[in-house]
Order: sequence, then C-alpha cells, then structure tokens
Amino acid sequence: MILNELLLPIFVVLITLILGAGVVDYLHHATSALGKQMSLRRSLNPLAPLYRLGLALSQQSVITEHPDRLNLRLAPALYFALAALGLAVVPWSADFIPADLVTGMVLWGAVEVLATVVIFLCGWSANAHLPLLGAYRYVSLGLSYMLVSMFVLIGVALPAESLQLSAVVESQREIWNVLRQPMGLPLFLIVGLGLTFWGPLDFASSPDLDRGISADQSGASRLVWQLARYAMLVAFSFMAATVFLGGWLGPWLPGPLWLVLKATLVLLILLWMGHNLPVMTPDKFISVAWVLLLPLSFVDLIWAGALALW
Amino acid sequence: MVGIWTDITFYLCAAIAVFSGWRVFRTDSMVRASFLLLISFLAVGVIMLLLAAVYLGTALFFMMAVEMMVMALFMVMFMMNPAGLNPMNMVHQPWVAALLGFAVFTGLSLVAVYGEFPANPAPADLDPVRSLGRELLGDSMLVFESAGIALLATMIGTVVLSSHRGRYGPANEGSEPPGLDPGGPPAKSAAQKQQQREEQKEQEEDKQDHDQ
Amino acid sequence: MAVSLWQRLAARASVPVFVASGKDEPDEIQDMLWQTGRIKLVFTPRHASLLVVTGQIPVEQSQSLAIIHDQLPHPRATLWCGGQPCFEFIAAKRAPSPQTLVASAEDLPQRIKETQKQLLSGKRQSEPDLNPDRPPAPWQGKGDHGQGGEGMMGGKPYGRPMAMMEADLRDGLMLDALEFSVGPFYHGLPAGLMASVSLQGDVILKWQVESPPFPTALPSVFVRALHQDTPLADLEIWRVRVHLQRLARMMALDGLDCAAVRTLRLAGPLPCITQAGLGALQKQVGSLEKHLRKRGFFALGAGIGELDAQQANLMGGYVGRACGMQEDARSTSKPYQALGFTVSCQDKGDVQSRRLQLFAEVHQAIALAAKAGREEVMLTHEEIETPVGRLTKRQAPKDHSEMLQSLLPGMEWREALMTLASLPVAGATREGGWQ
Amino acid sequence: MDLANLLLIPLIAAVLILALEKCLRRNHSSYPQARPYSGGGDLSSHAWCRFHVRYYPMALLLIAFEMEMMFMYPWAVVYVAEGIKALMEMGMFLTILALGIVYAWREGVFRWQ
Repeated sequence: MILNELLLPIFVVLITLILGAGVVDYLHHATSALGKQMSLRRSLNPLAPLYRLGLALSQQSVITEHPDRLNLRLAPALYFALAALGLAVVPWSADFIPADLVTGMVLWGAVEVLATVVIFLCGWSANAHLPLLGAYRYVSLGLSYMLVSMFVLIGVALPAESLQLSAVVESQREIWNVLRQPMGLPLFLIVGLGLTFWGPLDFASSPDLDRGISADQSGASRLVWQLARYAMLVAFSFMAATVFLGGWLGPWLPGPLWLVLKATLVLLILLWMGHNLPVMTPDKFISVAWVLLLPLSFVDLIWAGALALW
Repeated sequence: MVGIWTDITFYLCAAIAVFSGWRVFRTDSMVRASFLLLISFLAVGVIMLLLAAVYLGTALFFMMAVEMMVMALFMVMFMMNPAGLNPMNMVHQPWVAALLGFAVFTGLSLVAVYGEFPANPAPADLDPVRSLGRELLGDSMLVFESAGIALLATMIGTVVLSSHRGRYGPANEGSEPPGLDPGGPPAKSAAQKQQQREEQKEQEEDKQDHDQ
Repeated sequence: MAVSLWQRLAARASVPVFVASGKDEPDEIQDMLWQTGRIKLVFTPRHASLLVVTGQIPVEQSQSLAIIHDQLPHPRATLWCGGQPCFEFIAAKRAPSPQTLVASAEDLPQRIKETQKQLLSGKRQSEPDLNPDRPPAPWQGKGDHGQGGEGMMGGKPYGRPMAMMEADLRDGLMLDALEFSVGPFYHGLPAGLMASVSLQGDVILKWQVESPPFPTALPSVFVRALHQDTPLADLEIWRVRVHLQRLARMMALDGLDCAAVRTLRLAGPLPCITQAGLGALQKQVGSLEKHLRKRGFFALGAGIGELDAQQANLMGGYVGRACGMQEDARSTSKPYQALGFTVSCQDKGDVQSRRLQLFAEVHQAIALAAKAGREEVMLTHEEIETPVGRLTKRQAPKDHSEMLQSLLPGMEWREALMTLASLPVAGATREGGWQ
Repeated sequence: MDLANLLLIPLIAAVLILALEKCLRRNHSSYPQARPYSGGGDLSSHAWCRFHVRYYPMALLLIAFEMEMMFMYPWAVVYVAEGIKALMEMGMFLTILALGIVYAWREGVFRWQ
C-alpha cells in the first residue's frame, strides 16, 4: 500500500520532471538549431543534453561578492520544488493521481505566485546589479499574469463544478476545454511563458541585461537553476494538457501516454513561441496584461459561464 | 499509523511557524523578514490542510505569497539599509511588545485549554468549498457585494494616493506640501532642500575662494 | 588528474565563448562565430569557458579586459585574434605565445575547439586570475559593527558603500540611485563604449560617457569611391550588408536568435553576389521582413527612443531619414539620379521607424545594385552616403556617443538599449578599411 | 495519502536539488572572480538599495483585486447548481471590479511610473 500510494507517485513526479527537463533542453536546442539552419546531424543529436550537462559540471560555480548565500542556494531548490508541487496534482489516469487535492486548481495558482517569490529571490540574493534588475522586472510580470491565470482557471472549473483536477478532466469527456473555451488555452499559454520567463516574456534573464538573473551564475549553480526552470516548463505543460486538452482522456492508448503526448504538444508550442517572438518591453507588458489580457480573460469567463448554463 | 504522522506534521509545522515568526524580528534584511513571515504563514496553511480546511489552507498559500511579495517590494523601497548590510535592530519598544505578546498568548492558550468547545464534528461528506460557495450566494450575498464596493473604494483610494502619472499630467504639478505646523507655510520638499543645500555649499565655496 | 566522465562529455558540447571586441576590428569575427556550429556565443563571461579577444584593446581598457578575464569560471583560456595582447596578459606571462595567438580569423573556430579540448583534458592549465586576490574595495573594519561608519547607511559594509539617495526624474521620489559603470565589453552596447550610469529602479538617471565606442572601419569601397571610379553596385551591396548586420544585432537584443542568424547568413556572402543572386536576395529579405513584421519586431519599437529634429539632423544618415529628413548624398549624384533614385523616409524617428527605414533601404539598395550592375554604372563623388552617415574627403562620420548623455536619461533600461542598438553611435575611420 | 504526497513531493524535490548542487559545485571564488559582472565596468556601491519599483501602484491595486478573486473559487464550484442567480451576482461583482480597473487605467497606473 505504502509502495503504491506513496513511493510510486513521488518517484513518478520526480522522474518526470528530471527526464522532462532533459527533453526540454534537447527540444529547445534542437529547434533553435533548426531555426538557425545549422547542420541537421548535430542539431538532432540525442546525446547533446548530456554534453551540455558535462560542460556545466566541469565548470566552476562562481559566487558574487557578499551574496545572500542561504537564498542563493534555496532559490533553485524551491523553484524545482514548486514545479514538483504543481505536477503532483495532475492526474495521470482515473486511478493514478499523486495528490488528488479538492482544491488542486487553487494550489496551482499558489504555485504560480510562489514561483514569482522564488524567482525574485534568485535575482535578489546575488547582490549584483544585473540580476537585481532582472528580478524586479520579473515581479512586474508575475503580478500581472497571475490574475489572467486565475480567471482562465476559474472558467475551466465552471463546467467541472469542482476545483479538483480529476473532475476537470472528467468534465472534458465529451468535448475538450480547448474547443469549449477557445480563448482559454492561448491566455493560459501566456501565463506559462510568464511562469518560466520564457521567450517573449523573458524579463528576468533577457538579452539586454546580459542574461539578468543568470548573468552571474555559472557551473553547477547555473545548471540547477536551468534544471528547475525546465522542470517548471514541464509541470506547466502537463497542467495545460490536463485542463485544456482533456488530460489522460483519449482512445486506444493508455491514459498516461496520452497525457505525455499532449504535454509534449504544449511544450512544442511554447518553444516555438520562444524562438519566434521578440522579448516584450516590461513597461508595455503590464499595460497589455491589464488592459488587454485581463478583459479578454473576463470575456473568457463570461463565455464559459454562459456555456455552462446552456 | 496515519494519526501519528498527522501529529508529527502538525508539531513540525507549528514549530516552523513559531520559529520563522521569531526570526522575522531577528533578521537584518527586509527581504528575509518578509519571506520568513511568508514561511510562517505557509506552515499555518499546512496546519489548516491538516484540519481539513482545504480551501482556506490553499487560499492562504496563495494570498500570503502575493501579499508578502508586495510587502517585500515596498519594504525594500522605503526602508533604509533594506538588505541589512549594516547590522541593525528590527525591534522597537521590545519590552512592551514582549509583555503584550505574552499576555495575548496566555489569554489565547487559556481559552484553548479551558474553553468548552461544542462537540459536533463536521459530517464526513462535508465539502467546505461548496458550502462556502453556497454561503456567498445565500445569506452572505449582501456582505459579499458590499465587500466588492469597499474594495472598489480601496482601489480608487490606492490609485489616488500612489499614482504619480495622473490623467491630466503629473499628479504633483502645482501642488504644495502641507505645512510643518497647522496653518504654517508649506514645508520644502526633499528635492528643494537638496537644492538649497547645494546652493549654500556653493556659496561657502565661493566665499572660501574669495578669502584665499 | 584523471579526466572525469563529465569532462569527456563536455568536450563534445558546443564551446561557450565570450567575445571581447577591440579596436580596428569589425564585428565580422563575432558574426562569423555566431553562425559556426559547435560554438556558442554567450552574453556574459560567467557562462563562457573561452575568452576571445578580437582586434586591439586600447591601453585604457586593458584593465576592464582583465576584470572580464577574471570573471570567467575555471577552466578558462584566452585567445587573441587580430590584435596584440594587453600588457596585463604579457606581464602575467600569459601572452604572447603561439598557444594564445590566432593569426587569421579562418583558423579561429578550429582553434577554439582545440583549446577547449585541451582545457578539458587537462593538457592546458586553466588561466589563473590577473588581478590580485584581495578585496577590490578593502574594508577597514572600523565603527560600531565593523562596517567603518555610523548609523544605518554609514560606512562601507563589506568594503563597498551603499547606494545613496537621489530624486527621481519621473516621480521625484527620493530613493537610492544605483551607480555603476557598464562596458566596454557589455554585450548590448557598441564595442568600446563605456559609461558610468546612474539608475533608479530600471530608469536611467544619468549616462556619462567614459570612453566613446571604438570607431568602426568603413568598408573600403566607400572610401575608394571618393577618389576613383567604383562600381555603384558594390557600394549598394556593402550598404545592404552593413544594414543587415545592424539589424541582426537588434534582433539578437530582442531575443530573436534564429532570425538574427538567418539575417547574418544573408549578409555574409554578399560581397561576391551575382546578378541572379540579387533577385533571390530581394525575395529572401522580403520574406524575412514579413516574418518579423508578423511577430511584432517593428511594432515593439513604437514610441521608443524618439529623436527630435536637431538630434536626427546631427546623426544624419538613415537615422535622419527615419525622422523624415530628405537628406541623402546619393540624391545629388548624377549616376544615382540616372538610376531613378529617390530618398525614402519614415515619419516618426523612433526605434520602429529606424527599423523600418533600415529594411526599406536594404530593399532599395538591392534594387539599385541590380540595376547598376546590369548597366555597369561607375561612380566617383566627393560626398558618399555610407551606411552610417555621410563621408567626404575631409570628414568621416563622426562619433555621436556624447548625444547619449542627453538622450538616454529618463529611459527604461531596455528601451535605452533598443535605442542604442538602432543608432550608429560609433564614428567611422577611413583607415584600415576592410574588404 | 494525498496530503502526505503533497507535502513529501516538494520536500524531496527541494532536498534533491540542494544535495545535487552541494555535491556538484566547486565554488571557491577569488575576489576578482566574485566581482559582479557589468561588462568590465566598476561598481561604486552594493546592488542592494532602496529600489525604485516602477510599478508600485499596480502592485497595490493587485492586492485589492486579488482579495476579491479569492471569493471566485468557491463561487465557481456552485455556479452550475445555483444557475442564473450566480451569474447575476458574479456579473455585478465583476462589473464593480472592472470599474476599478478602468479607472486605474485612465489614471495611467499600468505604465512604468
């Protein structure tokens, strides 16, 4: 009993995150190399993530002058832990759910906000100028996308009549939420970009800050931070697949496999956006988030509400 | 078996909550203070989860994370020495505070230990989220809506007080700071003071040059 | 020490390289490394294992180079390409040695890969620090708590003072202003530009230029056209090239790595392009522009970094035209008039219009090159419109970094860097023109 | 069991990463190495300071807004059961909120101050 209900879920969640991070790294670099029209053989080399791992591990990790050491160490660990917490509430099939919390949706919201705290800490604790700027910029982003995420997720909870993710999946048996609430997934993807400060919303480690919060990380400490960030991307993809793409539901194949496939699809969309959209300016983004995205998510919620009563 | 683990978790979280609450007042860094307080709240949230108040627990994680984040922003923005680079004491009037704290603690503990609590355990099939939702749509609807109005007032007040960039241009244009004493002449703003200081300095330097 | 599994794996990864560009060296090398497989240009020395110095580093900036050098994590090495090593490195017996000097840019990728292999296999020692291992800001340890001062803000805790208050430009709040100097090897700034900056939040309060950017060497065709008959097509092709390279840098700053590399791919082989190639190029640039337009590359710059008429006039060149000024040396030249050249302009003068203007000029230049190539038009003129401004026999395009001091304050950091990338701040030299 | 998993998973994840970093890092940084990066420039002060947060009115507004949002979760659960009454109530509530947002937007809160 202990084995099935305690150890297995823990094992599954952690392995998914770590392997998933490897997959993200592979896909990210492969798609980037393809976009740059590099040699095909090298850009598709499946061992490339291992090479990069080796490189990170053979480098020294430099620490800046008088940092907040405790938080510098804790930030990547907590970011990873939040990814794990987020993934823990995702159901893999009707009877395998690592933690089937009644308020899974609220917990995911909490993960998003706590991630803002952790990313801020990562930039703050280095006591260096560029990471600090990156951290503060990130908070503006984190505080703005949060409301959008809440509205979108509440919209999803309406037809399910529950905040439990297994119920949300069940409610998509007839039609997936991505069709039922067409605006939901695009808005939620923006939230995902923000949560992992990826691509167009990469405010925390943007090129103009010479990589911002990562500007003074190297070697193993950079590695764990990257690992946590990729893990968060994985957790987000699983969450998006669960709430919008019907989670583990699907014919022929076993449930968990469906979930993984759908999550990979979400992941690829995110990576594509990362390579193709320019980084927004932070000043403009908060306007866009509050004046455009937030009303859109209002509309999404009203749409969802009207449809649920139909 | 499960009971023991619940107890252990409870005591652990309680200890974390108290410990991090204490550290809030011992640390030098504003950021650390805010987030230690957050840890304290998170531990309380876990205890709420243990008490089967699932929604309240998770909502606490959510709310407190936002609140403490914003608090950290403002603490760092306005406090001197925000990162605690120079050692400092975060506590004012420690003895009064300690006495008050002790008194309140004793009072609450007495209530907890000696109070007579009604023995009507919640039914096993109670869904706290659902019942809270019904409450919001039932008897408490008026309270709920007036909370909405109150919060709107808060939002407007916040904007009026904090936003510099007004609809018709900068908010402080043409405004005067209040007097130092009632009805007195307007106090000088910090920028004006600095300007005045610089002018004085220049004058002194001129004088020195002149003397030489 | 036995070579660990990690190091063996690492030897097969792309080599992370930080490039420090010096004087007299166009960004050609950097552009070339961008497109090379198995080499990864990184934005900060912390992520790099090799420091590649291209061109000559002036004496004033050798100390900055030493700082950057020491910031690389171990194992690390330095390679010099196209310039003499700085004194610091010679004094530390780190150079010149055949191990660190790279004679020609073509060898560079190969040498980079070899050096990385040697570093990882332990055949080559990691370079020790150049600066002495003592605190850069020594700490006396006086005062109440050993911070060397009194009160909350006094003294120098851990050797550095705390930032001090200053009134903000936008809302007048008295909060701390972060003062530091950036450059000359900051990735987002033109090579050699060093400025002491004062920030409040991420808005720039003060921007004081400490040293101007290194002058860029003009392609020698432009200089030649002052004195002797030069094929007009060549001039225009070089214009396309320089403009595309500038655009690629802007894309990289916006995080559009793929598009940037594609742009550089287009620009690289241009000097030996054929007539047929020009037609294809026109199409490729068109599709690139459409791709970027759809993804908001232009719209992103709207309202950012607007120049007033006076500033635009001072800068001249495409910056002036982006601001709506009909000024172009080409419009007074007969061969251009014969080709039907008209000045193209934008109206706003912000980053968006400069980006649009650059693309418009690229299109125009390709069309001109094609036409001039067919008719074999030659040109000599005492005024040549180069990609960075007007060139005469007496005057090369000037350095405009002084203008930044009044332009950048009040801007948010990102906006400031976008503005900087869109302006040809560095002056140009006629000497050392490259072909 | 759900709760146990919920607590154990992040805990183990965090410990795992901390341990990983601890084992893997080699981090004796010399003084010149530890100097924060700014492109070869010099730093005249610590980075930690009274940082001017450019979006402070937005942060304050968010707190008020977020407070209300917490009511929405329980509402979502009973929405279908309560039907049109729930729709009306939340419609009113959201209108009130939207008013706040519109006002703030007109006052230019959602820009860098």
